[in-house]
Amino acid sequence: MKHLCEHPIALTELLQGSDHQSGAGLLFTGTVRNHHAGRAVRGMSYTAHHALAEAALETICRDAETRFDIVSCRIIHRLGELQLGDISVAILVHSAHREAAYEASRWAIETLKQKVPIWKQEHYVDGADVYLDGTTLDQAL
Amino acid sequence: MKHLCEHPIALTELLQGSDHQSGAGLLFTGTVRNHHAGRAVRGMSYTAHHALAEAALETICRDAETRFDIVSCRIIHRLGELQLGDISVAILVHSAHREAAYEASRWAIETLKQKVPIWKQEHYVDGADVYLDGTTLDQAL
Amino acid sequence: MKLLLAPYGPLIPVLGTAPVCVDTPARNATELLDWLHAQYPGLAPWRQRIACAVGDTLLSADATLAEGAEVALIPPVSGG
Amino acid sequence: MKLLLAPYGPLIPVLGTAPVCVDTPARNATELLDWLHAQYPGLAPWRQRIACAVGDTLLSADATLAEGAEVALIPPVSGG
Repeated sequence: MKHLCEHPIALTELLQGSDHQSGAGLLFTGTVRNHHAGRAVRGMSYTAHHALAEAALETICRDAETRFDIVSCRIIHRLGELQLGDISVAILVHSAHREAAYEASRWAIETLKQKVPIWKQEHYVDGADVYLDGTTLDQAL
Repeated sequence: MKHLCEHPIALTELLQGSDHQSGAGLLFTGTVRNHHAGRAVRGMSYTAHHALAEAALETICRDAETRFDIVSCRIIHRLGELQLGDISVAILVHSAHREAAYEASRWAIETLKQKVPIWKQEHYVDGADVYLDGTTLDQAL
Repeated sequence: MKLLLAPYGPLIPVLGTAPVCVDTPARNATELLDWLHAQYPGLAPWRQRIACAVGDTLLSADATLAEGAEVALIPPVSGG
Repeated sequence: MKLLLAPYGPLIPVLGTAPVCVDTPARNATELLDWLHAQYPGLAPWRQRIACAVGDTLLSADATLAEGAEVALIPPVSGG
């Protein structure tokens, strides 16, 4: 798996490898929060359609590199059981100029949320487990 | 020194400390590029008016936390001699929602470039050393 | 026709975990979903919100289904 | 009045490194800069682009200067 991982996301590894072409780096991380819509959260599960999610994430990275004036886009999404403060997704963009990095990073996370077959189930402190309502794929019937 | 440092910026340290309130993290890094305006760069020196730069960077962090719906803003700027690929500046923003993190991060780097008494001198492969033309402070006479 | 369904995310509590074996008169993806909605009233919140996939290909509305195919049922996504 | 000037960034190659001791009739920040521009033609690119500071305070145009003050000369900034 290139974009999906079952273990904690290693930011240090992701950030390694200096890139002499690029002048700007932008790392977005999504983290499990301790509250959602007023309810206290104790953890989160992420599941995926592995083949489709890998392909969709790869497409987002390559599209980002085409649409924006960036050098590279990498995305890692974690699956499995996450604790509070754990990182669920990391998006790293490198570019020569910072404007493009901000635009590409923002586009990548928005697109990920709309296109990638991954599901989040929140576990509340009160014991309830709730799948959050998501975004319907364009291909839905 | 809180915001200025003379040694390589330790991103791992900066990123440590999970924050259970925040759902989004955004780390911007500026890196010494191998080219500028068509000339091959071999390195860069950064100097500062230490007292004014520390105060200006602290003001930017606190202003970012007031202007945007974020949990925290941290900025570290490196001084001294930098090699290609070295990180010159790191800005880390945490927020509950990602929109505010992107806005605050972008505002912080733009404001830093306009307000903080730090100077960049580029060292070119051809041997020349050039101070880049910068942004005049509002208080200039 | 016999199919093996693989529900994902919030569809698992409604349909069960994969493989869910069904015997259906449906011949394509649209008919399969219509048939499923009739069989499982619990799917009502996902009317016109489920995509179908075989392997790593999302199916178009009129994509025909083969006997014994494994069909993934993809509800609205919520990654990030 | 004697002042100790501390040039920063691109002003160093023009004025030298701190402390640059000067004896000037200037009484405030504006007059100091006018006087410096007259003394150092190499400062021409920075006409109306230099801020003055004493300690960690940026000076206003009419801020009076004290004998022996250390005045930082802050050209356009280029951090990041």
